[in-house]
Amino acid sequence: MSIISNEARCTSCHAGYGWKDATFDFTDMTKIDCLVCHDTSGTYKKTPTGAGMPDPTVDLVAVAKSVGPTSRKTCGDCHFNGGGGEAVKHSDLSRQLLHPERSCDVHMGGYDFQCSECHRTRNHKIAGRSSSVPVVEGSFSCQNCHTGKPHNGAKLLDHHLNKHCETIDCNTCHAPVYAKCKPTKVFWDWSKAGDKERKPKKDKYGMEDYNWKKGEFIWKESPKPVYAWYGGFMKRVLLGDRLDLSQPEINITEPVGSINDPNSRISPFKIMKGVQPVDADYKHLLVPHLFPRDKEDKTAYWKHRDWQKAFVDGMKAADMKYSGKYEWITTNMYWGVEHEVMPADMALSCVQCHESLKGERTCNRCHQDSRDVDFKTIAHKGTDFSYMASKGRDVSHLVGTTDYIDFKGLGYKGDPIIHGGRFKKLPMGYKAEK
Amino acid sequence: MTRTGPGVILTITAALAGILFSTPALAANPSPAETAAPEKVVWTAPDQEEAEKRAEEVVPFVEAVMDECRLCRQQRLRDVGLSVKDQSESYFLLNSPIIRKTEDHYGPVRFMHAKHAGVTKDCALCHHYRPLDETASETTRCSACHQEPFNKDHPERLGLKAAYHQQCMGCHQEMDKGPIDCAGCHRKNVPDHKDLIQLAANPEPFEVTSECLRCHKPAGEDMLKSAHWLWKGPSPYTLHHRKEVELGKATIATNNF
Amino acid sequence: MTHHAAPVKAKFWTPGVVVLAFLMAAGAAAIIARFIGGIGYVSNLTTARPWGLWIGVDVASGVALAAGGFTTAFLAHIIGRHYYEPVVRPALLTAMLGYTFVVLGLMVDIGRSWAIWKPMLYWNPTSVLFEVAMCVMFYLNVLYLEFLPIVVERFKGGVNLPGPLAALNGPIDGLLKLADTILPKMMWFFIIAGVVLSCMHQSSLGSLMLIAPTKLHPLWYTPILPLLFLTSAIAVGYPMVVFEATLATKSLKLDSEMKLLTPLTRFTIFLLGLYLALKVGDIVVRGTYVYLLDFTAQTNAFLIEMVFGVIVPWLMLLSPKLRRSRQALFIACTMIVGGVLVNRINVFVVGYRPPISEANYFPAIGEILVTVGLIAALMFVYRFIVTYLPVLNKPEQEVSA
Amino acid sequence: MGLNRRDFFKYMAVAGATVAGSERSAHAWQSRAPSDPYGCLVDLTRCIGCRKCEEACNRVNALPAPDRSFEDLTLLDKKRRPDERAYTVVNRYVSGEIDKRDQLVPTFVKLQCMHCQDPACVSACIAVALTKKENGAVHYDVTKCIGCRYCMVACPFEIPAYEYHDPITPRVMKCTFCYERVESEKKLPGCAEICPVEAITFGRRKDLIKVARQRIKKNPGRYIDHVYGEKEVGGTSWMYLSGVPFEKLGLNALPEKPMPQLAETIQHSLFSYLWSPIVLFGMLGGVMWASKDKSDRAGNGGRSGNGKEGDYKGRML
Repeated sequence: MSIISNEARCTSCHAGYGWKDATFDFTDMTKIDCLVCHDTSGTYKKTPTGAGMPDPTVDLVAVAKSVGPTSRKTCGDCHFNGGGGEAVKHSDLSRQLLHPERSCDVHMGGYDFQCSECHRTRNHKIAGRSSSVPVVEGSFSCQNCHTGKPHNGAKLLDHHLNKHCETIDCNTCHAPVYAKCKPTKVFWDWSKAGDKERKPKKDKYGMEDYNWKKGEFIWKESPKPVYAWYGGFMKRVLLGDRLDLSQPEINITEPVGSINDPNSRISPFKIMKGVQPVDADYKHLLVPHLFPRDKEDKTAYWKHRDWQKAFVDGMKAADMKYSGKYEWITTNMYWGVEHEVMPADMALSCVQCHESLKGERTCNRCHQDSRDVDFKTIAHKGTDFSYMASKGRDVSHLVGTTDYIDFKGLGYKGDPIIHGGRFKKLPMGYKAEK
Repeated sequence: MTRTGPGVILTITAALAGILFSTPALAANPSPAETAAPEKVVWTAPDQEEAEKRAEEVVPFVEAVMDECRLCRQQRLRDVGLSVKDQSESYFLLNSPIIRKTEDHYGPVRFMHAKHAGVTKDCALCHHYRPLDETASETTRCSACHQEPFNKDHPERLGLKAAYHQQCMGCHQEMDKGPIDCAGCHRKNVPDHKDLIQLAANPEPFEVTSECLRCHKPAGEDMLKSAHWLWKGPSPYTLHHRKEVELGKATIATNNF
Repeated sequence: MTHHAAPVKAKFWTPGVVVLAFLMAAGAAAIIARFIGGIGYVSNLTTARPWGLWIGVDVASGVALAAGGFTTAFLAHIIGRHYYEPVVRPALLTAMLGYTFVVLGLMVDIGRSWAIWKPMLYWNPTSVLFEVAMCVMFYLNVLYLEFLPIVVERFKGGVNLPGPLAALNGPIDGLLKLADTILPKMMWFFIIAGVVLSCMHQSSLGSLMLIAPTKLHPLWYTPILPLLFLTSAIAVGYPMVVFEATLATKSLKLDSEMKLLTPLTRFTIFLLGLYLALKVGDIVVRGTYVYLLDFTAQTNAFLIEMVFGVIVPWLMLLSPKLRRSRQALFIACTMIVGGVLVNRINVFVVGYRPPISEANYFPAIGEILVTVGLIAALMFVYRFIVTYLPVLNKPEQEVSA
Repeated sequence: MGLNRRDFFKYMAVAGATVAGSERSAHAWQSRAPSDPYGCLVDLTRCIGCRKCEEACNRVNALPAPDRSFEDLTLLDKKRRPDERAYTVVNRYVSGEIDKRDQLVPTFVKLQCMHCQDPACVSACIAVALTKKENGAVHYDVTKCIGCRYCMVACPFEIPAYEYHDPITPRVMKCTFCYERVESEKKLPGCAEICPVEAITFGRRKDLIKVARQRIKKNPGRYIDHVYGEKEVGGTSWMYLSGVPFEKLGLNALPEKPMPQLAETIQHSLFSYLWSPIVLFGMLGGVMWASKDKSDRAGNGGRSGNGKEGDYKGRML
């Protein structure tokens, strides 16, 4: 929704002290919270509802004396918990990453990467793009370290894999499922909120499906991402944007890309589906006032459970028009799957996407004299879903898949191995031409 | 050309991300992780451990090297049939005690040896000299020749730290690729603040910040302009809003949760 | 010839003295500020310009303009021109006060005033400044000893301290009597020593800048800089006497003493001429005349120094008529005094231009206040001493032969 | 009347002594430079302008924290000088040369005390607070300093700075060549140790000159054929190699003659064994004696009063 009118709750993750309302002084350096990022003692924490103020039990002197570089812990304290809980919104960021398994995230796992080793920081401006928020203070991607041709063997397979890199994002193969270790919310229906009587039910992961403050949820663990063309740009719905309510679903964030755009690559996304309020007349998204400002608060939804009052107050705080009529719409957000990179040997194999390769025994279809190459091993070695399932991952339905990527849905005529790639026909295509 | 065997494939695949095989130990705990014991480190990368061990080693100093030109060197390597395929280690942690003895301001560098070899395709680019000793291996570690700086007997031999920096930065600059700033390769170590912090007991949070700012005022100034502080900033990758500098959660960005 | 020095019988707190007191107060305030906030607080001195007004005026010029003391002592006592004795006491007083205030100025200028004694312990014989300091220190003592008989003359047998201090009357009087018996026997030594010490440090003040060949403008940087300093100091001795005597006699309404001053300045024709010849010879031999028409601030300062400080007054002195005119003589001597003053400022401040930093320097108000305050204090003390001690010649109705 | 003849001769004698003295002992002047000092060779073609040397210098010398962080590289473009809070500074110069990516090629110049072989400051110091040590360092001993700042006047490199804002105990501040670290702790100077690219080579000065010559010879296109500091002001312990003419880098051309030579020569020839003051004293004594005789013979001139008093006055004033 929006932090406007709910500052005190939302800003408990702000790197500052006391952003209670719109009067916060953003030029006052003494309000910066240095400790939240630079604590190394692990004892620092903020009060969740305290507008960023530290928990009164924290020994600030001890924490100040312990300051050091940022870590997965300090970054994670906020970024693992966005949206009100662990892995709720960032599907691929959860406390699992404090001490991750190899299969969970190969960088942060045995190699012990800290966040800032990739998210290079200069002058407190942290590199990295997000598909969820528009702000970008510097780009960083796999290519920065691994280059655009990351498969650096001199073998033919590397050549093929490097060719793929022109069309496919690294994580398409290297993170075939997301939220591997911790279920993430994929659906959130605000319209159902308010029923204090309704008893939450636990799903198969043990997650609750209902909260009277927030509504109804669906959780998923190790789901397969949605694949979309992505050229680096996002389309976003911003507060005040007029929406086309005739659409059944509206994308609030959506990657921009196309099969015809050479810069676009097939990239994995989590889709966060929500049901949220919209102004029936003005057709823009509504800002509810949820979190009570104080004891006297008369409008907060989480106190009075009255949407109408919450919208009137929230929209006033946001300085936007509200007609007085609201309705609920279904919205989607695309969240890029950027982390939880699996080890190389667990990337998708050739046949998991290219079914036509399943029966091949050699490379003869394209290459001469390749009898000594065990094509089958090459083409089949990859993500072992049955093994993952045996370890408790919810992926048993993915075992044996050979159509992991829906080529037709992405604009191909079919498997590009047969029908040709984006800009070049492949030699073994039925309309073969070099 | 295509005589790839299964073993080779495995090696390559391993090299892809610089990882050797080990039994995949998948996360076994899909339930809420609040109960997971955080201290338990389940998996460590074997090549990381090896790299750490290698980083600690100090190899015997090579007194004399064969002084030959780049071309001669390349020719020699070609003659003995060495190429980037023959590398034995794909990943190094540059964290030599030779350097650490005098320098603890930066953390170790993760050096992707295989990656660099793959990109340059020329061992002689970095392994510019070989030991004069014929029995020594053709290529050797940087730290075999480059150890302490300002060696009296070898006044022109760079110390290890300078050798790394000149080699890495020089090449990165020349190739216009790769980082040439400090933080591009290693994280900065933060000195122990135990004796630096001067705070009375039970300070207000603002007082803590003022104490930080006593020395880090520029950092505070930087922070005031950062997205983590303003929750808004430039949006160069948002379609139709690329020129805007005010977008963010604090303004009109929205979401559905 | 007769001469009787006597305390001046005049009102002390004249308006001029009050003005002096005000200037002293301002200077004192600046000095207090310097000892609270540091030299940087009151001055414009920097890394590139470590020496400024204080060294240029308070010290270098102060020393040069106190040359009247040793030049008159030389004239009257060493070569026995007793005719000129009436100017010796005031010149001695000027020198004594001049050097005292040089040291006071130094105390303000050096950063660790309390450590000023350290060079006596840690000798650096290669240091020109060390030699200057030693000479100045000894010479200052010589000056005090030379002046002591005046005090003796005034108070011997009449020490009369007020109140409880009266107990000291006897011992002090005894000391004065002792001094009266011992000093005359040794005075010849101090007189010669004073001249020797003066020659040494007057020249060495010029050597100070020889260590900075890249910084001092070539118009001034010459190996004979010490000789130039010495000759100019000697040349300015008598004009300084004229200058000071004219001011004193005029303001205290005493006899003009032109009978002494006019012949005195005849020596100056030669001495200043010698300086002029050396100076001109120097720029000719070293070829530095090429800079003369650069019209930069530095070369202009050189031209002013030479034309108005040396050449014009020298030409004026050549005329016996002008020498006999009290006004013209005063003007010429003032120009010579000013010329030497400008020369010292030029060598230490204007001509000093560090080539790397290219830093400009102009004295800060605080520095000016200190300098003005010290000069005012010098005049004030002079005025005080001539009021109570027999320094100036007693006004006589009949003109002495 | 005219001038007394002896008077004239006296001046001539002094003048003559000065001139003759300086002529004669121009050869006699002896350098007191240490025979085998340490030095540093700064290779400006290697320097990357990271300011780590400034940071290390600040740390090992416990200097006050800078106003702006050492990571702020924008400061490089100000032409800074070492000051009382920084013994060394790095400046960036651009000659206008452009590299293949259309970037101006910078040259970074580290400035610090050059530790001259025959330092002007040491010669000038009034109280031996500054000394040239055998290991090459020009060492400052604050306990002897009186704060006259003659060293600052004398320094041809305009290096020594001064704590102008300390009212009572100001110090002259300049690079120490990490004297204690090098001499007692057998460590490297802080800047040389930290330099990530060995733009600073530490070693024996004579070895460094060889190294420098070798670098120039091996790579004549990279370097100007000049080792700045090898001969300047009689040689300095810190020396520079550059690819850009030194005058363009704020490293001015300086005479090869040691700075103190002229002043010391004059001082020594005039004052060694205090011969000239003694001679002058003797001459003046003679003149005085002669003139006293004369005035005695003249019967006390026109003076009144008895002989004793006249004598007294004559001698006195």
